[in-house]
Amino acid sequence: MDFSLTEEQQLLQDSINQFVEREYTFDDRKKFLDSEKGFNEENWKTFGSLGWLGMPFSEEDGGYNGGPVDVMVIMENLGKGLIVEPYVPSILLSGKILADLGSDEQKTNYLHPMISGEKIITFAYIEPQSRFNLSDCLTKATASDDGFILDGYKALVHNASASDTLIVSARTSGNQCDEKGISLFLVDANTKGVSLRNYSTIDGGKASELTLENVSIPKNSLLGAMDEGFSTIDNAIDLATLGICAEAVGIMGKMNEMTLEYTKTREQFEQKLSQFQALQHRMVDNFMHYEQSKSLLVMCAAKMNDNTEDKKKALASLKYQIGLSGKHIGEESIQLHGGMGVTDEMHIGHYFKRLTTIRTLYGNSDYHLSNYASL
Amino acid sequence: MDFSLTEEQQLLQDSINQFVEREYTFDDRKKFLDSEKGFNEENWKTFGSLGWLGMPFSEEDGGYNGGPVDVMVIMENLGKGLIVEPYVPSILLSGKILADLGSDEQKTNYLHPMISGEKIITFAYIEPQSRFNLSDCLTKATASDDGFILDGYKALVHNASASDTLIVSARTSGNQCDEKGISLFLVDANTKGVSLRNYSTIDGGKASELTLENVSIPKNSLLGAMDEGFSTIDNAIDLATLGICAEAVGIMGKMNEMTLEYTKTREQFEQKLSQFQALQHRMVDNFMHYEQSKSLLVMCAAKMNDNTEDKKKALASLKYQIGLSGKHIGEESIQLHGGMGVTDEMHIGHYFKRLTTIRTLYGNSDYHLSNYASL
Amino acid sequence: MYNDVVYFALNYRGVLMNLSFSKEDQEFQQEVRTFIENNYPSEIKEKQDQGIPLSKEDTIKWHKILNDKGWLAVNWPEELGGTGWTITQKHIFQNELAAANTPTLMPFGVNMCGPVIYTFGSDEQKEFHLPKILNGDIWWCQGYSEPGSGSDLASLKTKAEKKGDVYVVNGAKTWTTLAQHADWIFCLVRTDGSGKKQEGISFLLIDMKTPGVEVKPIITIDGTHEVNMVYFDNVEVPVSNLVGEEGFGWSIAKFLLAHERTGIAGIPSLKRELDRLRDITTQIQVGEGSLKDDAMFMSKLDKLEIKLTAAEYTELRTLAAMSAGGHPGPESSILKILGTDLQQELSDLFVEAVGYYAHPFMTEEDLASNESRIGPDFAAPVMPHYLNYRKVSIYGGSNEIQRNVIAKAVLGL
Amino acid sequence: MYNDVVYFALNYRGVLMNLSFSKEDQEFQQEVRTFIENNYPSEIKEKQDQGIPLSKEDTIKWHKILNDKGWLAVNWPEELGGTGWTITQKHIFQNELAAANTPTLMPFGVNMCGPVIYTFGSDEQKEFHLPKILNGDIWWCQGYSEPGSGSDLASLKTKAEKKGDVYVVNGAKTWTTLAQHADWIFCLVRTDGSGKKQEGISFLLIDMKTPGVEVKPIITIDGTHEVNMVYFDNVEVPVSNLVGEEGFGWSIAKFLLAHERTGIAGIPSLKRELDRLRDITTQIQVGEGSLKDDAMFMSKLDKLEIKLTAAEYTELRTLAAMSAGGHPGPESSILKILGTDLQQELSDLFVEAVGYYAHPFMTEEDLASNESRIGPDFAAPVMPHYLNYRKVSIYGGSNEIQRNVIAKAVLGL
Repeated sequence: MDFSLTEEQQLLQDSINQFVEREYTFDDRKKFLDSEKGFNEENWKTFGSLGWLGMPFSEEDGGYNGGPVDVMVIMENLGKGLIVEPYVPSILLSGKILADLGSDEQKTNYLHPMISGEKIITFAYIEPQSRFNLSDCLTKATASDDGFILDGYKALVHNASASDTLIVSARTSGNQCDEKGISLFLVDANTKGVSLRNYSTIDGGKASELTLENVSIPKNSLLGAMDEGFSTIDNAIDLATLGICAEAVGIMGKMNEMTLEYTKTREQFEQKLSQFQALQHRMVDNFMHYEQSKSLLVMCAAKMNDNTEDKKKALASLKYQIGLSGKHIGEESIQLHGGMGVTDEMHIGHYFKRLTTIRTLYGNSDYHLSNYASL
Repeated sequence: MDFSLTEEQQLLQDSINQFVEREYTFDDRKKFLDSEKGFNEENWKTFGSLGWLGMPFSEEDGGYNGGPVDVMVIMENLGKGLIVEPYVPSILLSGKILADLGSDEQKTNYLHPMISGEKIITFAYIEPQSRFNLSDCLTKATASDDGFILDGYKALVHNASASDTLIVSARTSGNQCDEKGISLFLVDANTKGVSLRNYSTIDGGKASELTLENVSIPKNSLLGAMDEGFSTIDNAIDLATLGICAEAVGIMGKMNEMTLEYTKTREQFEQKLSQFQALQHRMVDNFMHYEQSKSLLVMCAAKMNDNTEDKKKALASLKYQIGLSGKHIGEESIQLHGGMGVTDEMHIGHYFKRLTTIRTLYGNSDYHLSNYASL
Repeated sequence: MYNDVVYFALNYRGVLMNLSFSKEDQEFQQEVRTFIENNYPSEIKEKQDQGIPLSKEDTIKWHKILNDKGWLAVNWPEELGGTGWTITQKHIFQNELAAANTPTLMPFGVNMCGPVIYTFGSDEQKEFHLPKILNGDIWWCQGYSEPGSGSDLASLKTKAEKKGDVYVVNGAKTWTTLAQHADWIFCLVRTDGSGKKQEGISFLLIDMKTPGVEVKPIITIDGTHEVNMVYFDNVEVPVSNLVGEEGFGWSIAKFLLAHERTGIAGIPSLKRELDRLRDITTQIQVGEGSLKDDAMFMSKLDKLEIKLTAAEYTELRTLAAMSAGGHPGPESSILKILGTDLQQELSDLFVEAVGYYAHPFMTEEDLASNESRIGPDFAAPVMPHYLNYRKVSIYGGSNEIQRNVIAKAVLGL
Repeated sequence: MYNDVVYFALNYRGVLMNLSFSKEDQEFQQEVRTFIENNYPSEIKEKQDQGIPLSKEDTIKWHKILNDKGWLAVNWPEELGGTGWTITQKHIFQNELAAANTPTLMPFGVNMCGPVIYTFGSDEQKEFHLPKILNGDIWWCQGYSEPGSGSDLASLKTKAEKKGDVYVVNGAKTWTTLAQHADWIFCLVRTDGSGKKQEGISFLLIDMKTPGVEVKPIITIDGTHEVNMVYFDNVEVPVSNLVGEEGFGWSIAKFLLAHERTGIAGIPSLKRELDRLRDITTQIQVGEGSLKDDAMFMSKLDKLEIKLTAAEYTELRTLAAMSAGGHPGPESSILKILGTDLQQELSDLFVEAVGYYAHPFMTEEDLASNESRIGPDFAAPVMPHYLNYRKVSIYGGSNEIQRNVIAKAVLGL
């Protein structure tokens, strides 16, 4: 058993922290959010040049051979800065799918420019009725003479408006909830019949509802084998789940830190808030929630390459805990900030909103507890 | 809507409180527990002469026409004194069954002497496999020439060793868990083939495992109609549930009171425990648990004569809450007493143990939450 | 000793004997229903049912409808426009309004400033203000909290110096709900800086149009402008706008806080919203079935419903005690805690229910617009509500303060 | 700043990279298993598996078996009889012992008094005591708490007055676990009543056979005699039994409390017991099926298991930090809280699982007797265990005290 970061991981962590401190003040962030794309393209290119975008990919794919621990290091530290750049949808989801299934040509055209920061690609798979079930897919792909015709509707496609290309899951055979029969396609965002309804999300991100109406795409849009997309989707969501859990741990640590600072400053009844024992004990509980989450994160990162059952069990434990601790730390931090906690001006509320969306993303606590029970 | 006790109920409450204060010190109670029967027969006769035993029965049956509110008043106040006399098994269970189903002759022979305090009758219905399911009954009654033959096993028969007579539920038709096919019989405790294994229970009570081996009983032992015992059992358990919930509310109020007193006395770090804010807030939570329980108790007592669904829903709410608050107040009271809380010498632990058994009796919180969901 | 305190406070001389409505009560219930059916404007109802924020005009319209009927100032003395209803009638009335999802009226005039004025005010104040409050001609807001004094209300610093026949007011108030729409503000101000901090506080009525009053919005995490900073820069307020004596403000504040705590639980609305959530669970598809088949989720809903029932009967017991001659004392703090806990937990269950469709950021303008919403209609207001409702455990005396109050005044700690 | 503290304390310079056991570790695991298989006396195993209380002789027998193998004082320095194992080996060893349900050894000698003596003791004390501790010749008990000083340990009053070459000890200790079986007691005593209360405390070793020492049982709510009062009436203790300097007792106490906190979590046993409960759910009939079909119950078990996993990895992270040169600091308080919470919650789930068969009152004698038990064998020890385990959140520094420690020393409050 070894609990230490490699020297490289330590450097990676330091460089992200430096970036967050120097380039990502709250005012900067607000500007990025208010821009059309909802994030800063310069940052994204910086991420590419620093190697963060290529981290999870093999050297053959143009990456840096990073493992789950590296993904954890990146996401936990991006989380502390409440970074809105699309690392999860583009790198952890679409990137992972491209690396798994892409042909040489597809990798050259899509994965490589994504890793260098030139191309943003998002993954459209949620549907209004699917909730957290990855095999629930009604969007249809029908074979045509020279390719496929896509028809359907996808919900909450993150950063779609800033994406050059979308990866879309569609049913090519089977029934609504069958795992078998789902295929994955590369769809240029400008294709006729692709329409987006864009909106902001509560955590400062951008997302879109995607309508696909008689969208004609060429044969070489297919990623991997027909009907066999499910396990790749499942694996990509697993990696993204690890990623957002690490992000949540970064956020929770930061929220605890901000709450401690606030209570050490704010006075009521001629005492610092931090001197009230009832509040002290609640901050200890927040601290314990953080430590439990961190412990399961560390375990899960180490088990991502284990057998499927161990990995799935670790992920279910982790995401369940993040949902639980995210609610606890999130709500308590706001409460301990008092009235100031609910103002848009204070940072704490923005961390809270991101943490709150993470509770739902890729399945809430109940969903993962059920997963755990079924393993 | 009327929230007040009648003058009679007020007097009833006062008289029980006086009895508890004067006749039921902790030393007295210990003596009663250590006696063979496990309670004090003089007390029981006093209860009879004061009219407490006859309270829930109609005047025709020799009772005082009391309703659920009177049962509540009696049990809540007996609870404060941690009274071990068998009010629930004998009066609320067996008495209720006899009043519902007994023939004139049976009432004369059993109910009347029970009400006057001369006879103790207990009800044997739990079986090792039945858990909280009242229709799960394997004990069999077979018709014989001059009556019935009973064979089977009953668990946790409260105060059986002190009972002259047992009411026994037995299957006369149908399958293990059918509601239809359960009949009720009066069985003299001295009948051949009736054997008891007696033991103490954790809350200071007495109970027995009852084995029925080829027990021959006369025709007139049958209570009510053949195969139709279930709804009577169900109603009796409902009344007893209200009773033990009221008892629990009495206990919880008393535990909160004792905990407040203790923390106002005990000093640590040159301060009374009661001055530590973290402990204060926890005692407030205990107080709120008590108030919520009391509110549901009051509601339930008022709804006991409503239609079945309303009554069942009220009971399920109440018993769920008692399980929840019983655990909370019970465990917190011990914790707030520190080391002293776990000593046999302090009263608090004895209240805790009774409260802990009530959490299970007639179904725990999960069971009643499921009931609630099914209504 | 504890026994005495608690029994005095909460046993209410007795036990609920009869929860059924009398024939008269049933007739009254029917009367209220019929009135709402005939008088609740359909355009307001539609907005309410779709979670579209109401305008000030909408709210005032409903206010006037109730006032015209004489059903506005339910708790006021009959001679001043109150209803003289029994607690059962009040209970029925509140439940019917909530079940019909009628607008929540601003409490600042009718429920807060009104009772202060008729209890402590001068004849002049009564004559001028009470009719205007009833008629909705003056909208009130509340000037209590200050940037430096949150839970520690008595530490407030806004100063009112008497100069001739005016007080000159300087300072700032915060968290002032809907100050941007208000005509008048009732304020706690410091008229004396010496002595115990509670003793130098006075209660002052201030016209928001007075020169030197400035309102600045505070945007909250749900993106709305509901609360404000209110600044006072040499604002001259006639001495006749003082309520009660100088230095009597803290007693009025305590009187008001206790009043506020009972209503704040919001039990009738909670019942409506919980029923609505049950209904929504049947509309949310999950696999072959709906969210209603998810035992884990439904079990949380059931637990909440039981907790709500317990809170409802705790409120009824409190009201019964009040009607028996008491007035809401420290034990009403328990209702504030229970009610706001329930409101927050329920708002979280709504978020959980709608899943990903809680994520689109719906501003007040989005909700009010004619454009179709992202996702199902019921999903859109859910997250703003969850975020906005973080406030309920903070305002009106934070739940920590309520626990302190119970510890001290009820448990004698 | 908080960042620094927390990261110093809990990030442990890094992140778990590899949880798989090396080949050497796997061989070690096999070695431990084989050893247990071959050396765990079957009569003790049987008692353990049936929840029959062990006698002192049983415990000492297993103690000696481990010591003969050199596996008793796992954490001691190698030259004094320790094992020199890596944290992975220690982890494996503790898990294998727990999985095999071997007896819990008393911590007072090997884990507590031993480390104090080899860290702070004189050569004479080391020579005399360490071999006897290892060999199980002397059973120790702990004299810390007093009737007036529970959580506030430093307020202790038992006085030791130096008179020539003895200390004359007067006072009383309470909650002394198994004092009735102990040969010696290590005590915190007051040698100086002036100055700060922590400063006048000394650490004294006392032979229980010394005239004036009297042990009186305290019966706990589970009906057992596990703890005692120990009275000292003019007990003469040789000055050579003082550990360290006079007034150094408080430092030793803190050293010990931190040590105690890590072991107290009892993670390996929790894992075994949770597995056992899962197994029991299949044996408890409910209707046509078993308790295993009760989703509500099983869900509580799953939640507890996840919490246990989180505690396990928190402990591993702490141990890794220790092996990297630290020693257990205030952050080990978190393990005490998590571990005891889990122990109590699990004991409650056992009670819930067995339903009515938790109600018979099983004394130690009942459990040890040959008579058949009331209800299923696994049900009998469940309630005594639940009741007895109320203590774990109280002893070893109550969980409230642990929260104070974390607040102060880790969060800087």
